Order: sequence, then C-alpha cells, then structure tokens
Amino acid sequence: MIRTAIVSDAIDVPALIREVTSEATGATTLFLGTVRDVNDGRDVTGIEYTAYAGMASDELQRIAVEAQTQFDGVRVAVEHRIGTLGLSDVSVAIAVAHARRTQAMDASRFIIEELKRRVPIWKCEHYADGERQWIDPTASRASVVAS
Amino acid sequence: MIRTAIVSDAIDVPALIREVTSEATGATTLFLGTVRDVNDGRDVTGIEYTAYAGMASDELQRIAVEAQTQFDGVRVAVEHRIGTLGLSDVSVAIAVAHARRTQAMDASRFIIEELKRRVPIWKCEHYADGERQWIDPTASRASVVAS
Amino acid sequence: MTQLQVLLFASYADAFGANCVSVTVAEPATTADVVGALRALPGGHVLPMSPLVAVDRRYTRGDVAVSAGQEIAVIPPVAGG
Amino acid sequence: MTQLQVLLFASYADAFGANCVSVTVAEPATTADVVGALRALPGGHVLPMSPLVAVDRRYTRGDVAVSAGQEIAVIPPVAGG
Repeated sequence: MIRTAIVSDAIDVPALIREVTSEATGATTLFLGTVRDVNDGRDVTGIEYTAYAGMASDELQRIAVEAQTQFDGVRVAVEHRIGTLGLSDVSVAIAVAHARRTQAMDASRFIIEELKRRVPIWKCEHYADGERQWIDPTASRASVVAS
Repeated sequence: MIRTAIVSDAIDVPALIREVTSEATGATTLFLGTVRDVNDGRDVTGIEYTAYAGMASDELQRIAVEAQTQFDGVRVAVEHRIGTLGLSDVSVAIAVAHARRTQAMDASRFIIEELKRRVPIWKCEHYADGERQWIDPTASRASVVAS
Repeated sequence: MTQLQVLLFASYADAFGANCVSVTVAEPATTADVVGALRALPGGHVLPMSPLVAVDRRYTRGDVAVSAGQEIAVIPPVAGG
Repeated sequence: MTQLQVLLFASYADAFGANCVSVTVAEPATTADVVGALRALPGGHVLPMSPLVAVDRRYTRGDVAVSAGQEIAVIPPVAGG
C-alpha cells in the first residue's frame, strides 16, 4: 500500500503508523522532520512551507512508487505539511512497514533523501530578529530578504 | 537524554516520540518491532518474550549510552516489552531525535542491531498448529518443543 | 511569436514579484528560450545558469520543446523535509 | 569444592527443567568449570561448544574466574527485538 499527501493541517502521526503496520509486517519505521529553534546559528521562530502543490503531490507519489519497486512488499504513508509551522511542529512524516527491518529502514531513508532532493517544496525561515529567508540547501548561505 | 526500559505493558509509542523530540531537534526516528503472522512459512498466533530482566535492562542502557557517545547530541528512548504478545503488538520501540537526520537514523539502526545482538531477551513463537519454539537467530532452524 | 505562462515559486516569485509571469518567445519554443526571456525581466538576475524547469509537473533535462498548452514552471532549489 | 548457582533461560531452562541449577566445582572455579559441570547434568547436551556466560550481568569473554558471591548466567542465543 502507498499513500502520499501534501497537507495543510497538523499530521496525525499515530494514524500513519497504524496505517502501514499490518499483521504481515514485522518492522515499522517512522521519520519525522520537525522545526528546530536554531539553524546556522540563528534563532528560528517558525518556518513557512510552500509547495508547487500539483507537482509536489505527483513527485512524492513517484518517490513512493520507486520505493515500492526497490523494496518489494513495503507499505508507505507519507505526508508533508505546508503553511506556517511553529517550533517542534512536524513538517514531514514518513511511515514505512515491511516484513523485515532492513527493508523498512532502507526504504524510509530512500524516501526522505529523494523527497529532499526532488519534491518542489520550499521553506522560508522566520528569525527572532524579524528577518526571514528562503533556504537554499545548494548554497553555502541563502539570500536574506528584509521582512 | 536517555531512557531505556524493559516493560510488561503495552508501549505508549506517541509518548516515546514526544519524549525525545525537542525544539533543538529537527529529526525524530522511530523503529517498531511488531509480531508478524507468519515466520519461516509457519502461521504464528503470538510470541512470548522472556528476559534476563536485570541484565537486559543494563545491556539496553549500555547500548543507549554507546549510541550517545557515537552520535553526539542524540536523544534516545527505548522500551522492550516482555510477556505474551498478539499479532501486530509492538515488542520494541526505539525513538531517537537529533538536530540532523543522518545521526538520528544511524543511531536508531545502531540501537536495534546491537539490541538484537546483545540484549538477553528470548522469544518463543506460538503456532496455529499448537507447537511452540524458541527462536535461535544463529541457527538455520530452531529446535521444536511440543506444547 | 507566442506568449507562455511560467509558474514561479518561493525566492523566484519574490524576485519577480509574481507567482506567474508571461514571456514572449519565438515558435517553436524550448525551455532555454523561456529561461532566456525570464532572465531579461526585472528580477531575472536571480536565476542561476541552468535553473530547474518542470513541464507538465515533471522535471526536464536539457533543452526541450514547450508550447502554450503546457504547464511550465521554473523551480528554485527545493528545501522540503 | 564449592556450590555455585547458575541462572538459565528460555531453551536452556526448558532443557534443564529449571531457571536455576546448582553445580559443584573445584575452587578456584572458572566459567569453563561451570559449563563443564552443567554439561554433565540431564539436559546438558543442549549447550553449544562455548555458550555465552554472563557474570554479574555482563558478558564474559574466554575463561574467567567465578565465585559463589557472583551472579552467574548461561545465555542462550538472544532473540530480542
């Protein structure tokens, strides 16, 4: 089973775990991305996530399908949240279950790495000093936009 | 932070996730071991987990401490359940959080692999045909005990 | 000549001051033509040498043909997760 | 000669019919002496060549000294998780 979604409300993490776990699975893994209070030494107050909604949904689904091809029998539920998130809020949840733990763990890692590489979602960090900036993981330092 | 325990009641998985996640962490991983309905082609009805309680607690704690040494800043909560478990029941839950995802994922894998290698816990599978057997991961086939 | 709509996001949308801009390109047009036309607009200096371009919600590689019926987007470095 | 208590678990406990057995060994005793004495008891045939032995809740390596004040356990292949 595969289910992926871009959502704007809080992610129901226990529901995702239940969704992938079955009597035929022996290992369930969960990966959560959460909003950190400090990034690159700056105090973060929140993160605004924005997406190219239609393509982000498609790309996320393609990644889950690739995971299922690579890790046969894997069960996957992924949600990525967009909108304004506060500290410790869950931005992404990846639940994976498989009969065997190695496949579950490897599939989970594959999904988060591909998601970060390919899914058209962006984050704008808001700082305690009032500035905000779009994060560019490919740059050493993102450009600062006065808020 | 580290907390490890051998428990006899159901594991409160969301509580473990909350326990390790903080405003300073950006990635939380969870590993769950659950009871599968089939093992080695035989229909399983449940698993009885038994432990050398005192040593299992000590060894689990030692593994978590080693994880913290290897993955600086990691936050760990681990519970292993003993007693008789039914299908899909959670036998072990490993929650790990870290500022960075790679450390959280690597620490989680380290803990489950070491746990399976070292913690003195045993499982006796109960089968639909009434037999039961102690599982020996080092043997090609465990010895069968008539029930 | 034809007019194409291009979707913009995040830092690119900020730089161009819009989530969607029109560019005028010669037919038959390619993604490189679209990027070139964007670069000439105010804000176009933020585009890297070879920005990611998606057509119909899939990444393209190299220079590919585009036409008015397609959904064209120029994609800043992604930062999901 | 001294009497030592040895903790047994899982398949070993089943084979010996007890969670704890007494063995009589010459002093000073070692873990190999304990395993040798266990092997002579009914059920002792289930022990592998070099079973894992824990003393005071830590795994031992090779042959180490043991005395009556210590907690001695012979550990079947573990299967947690």
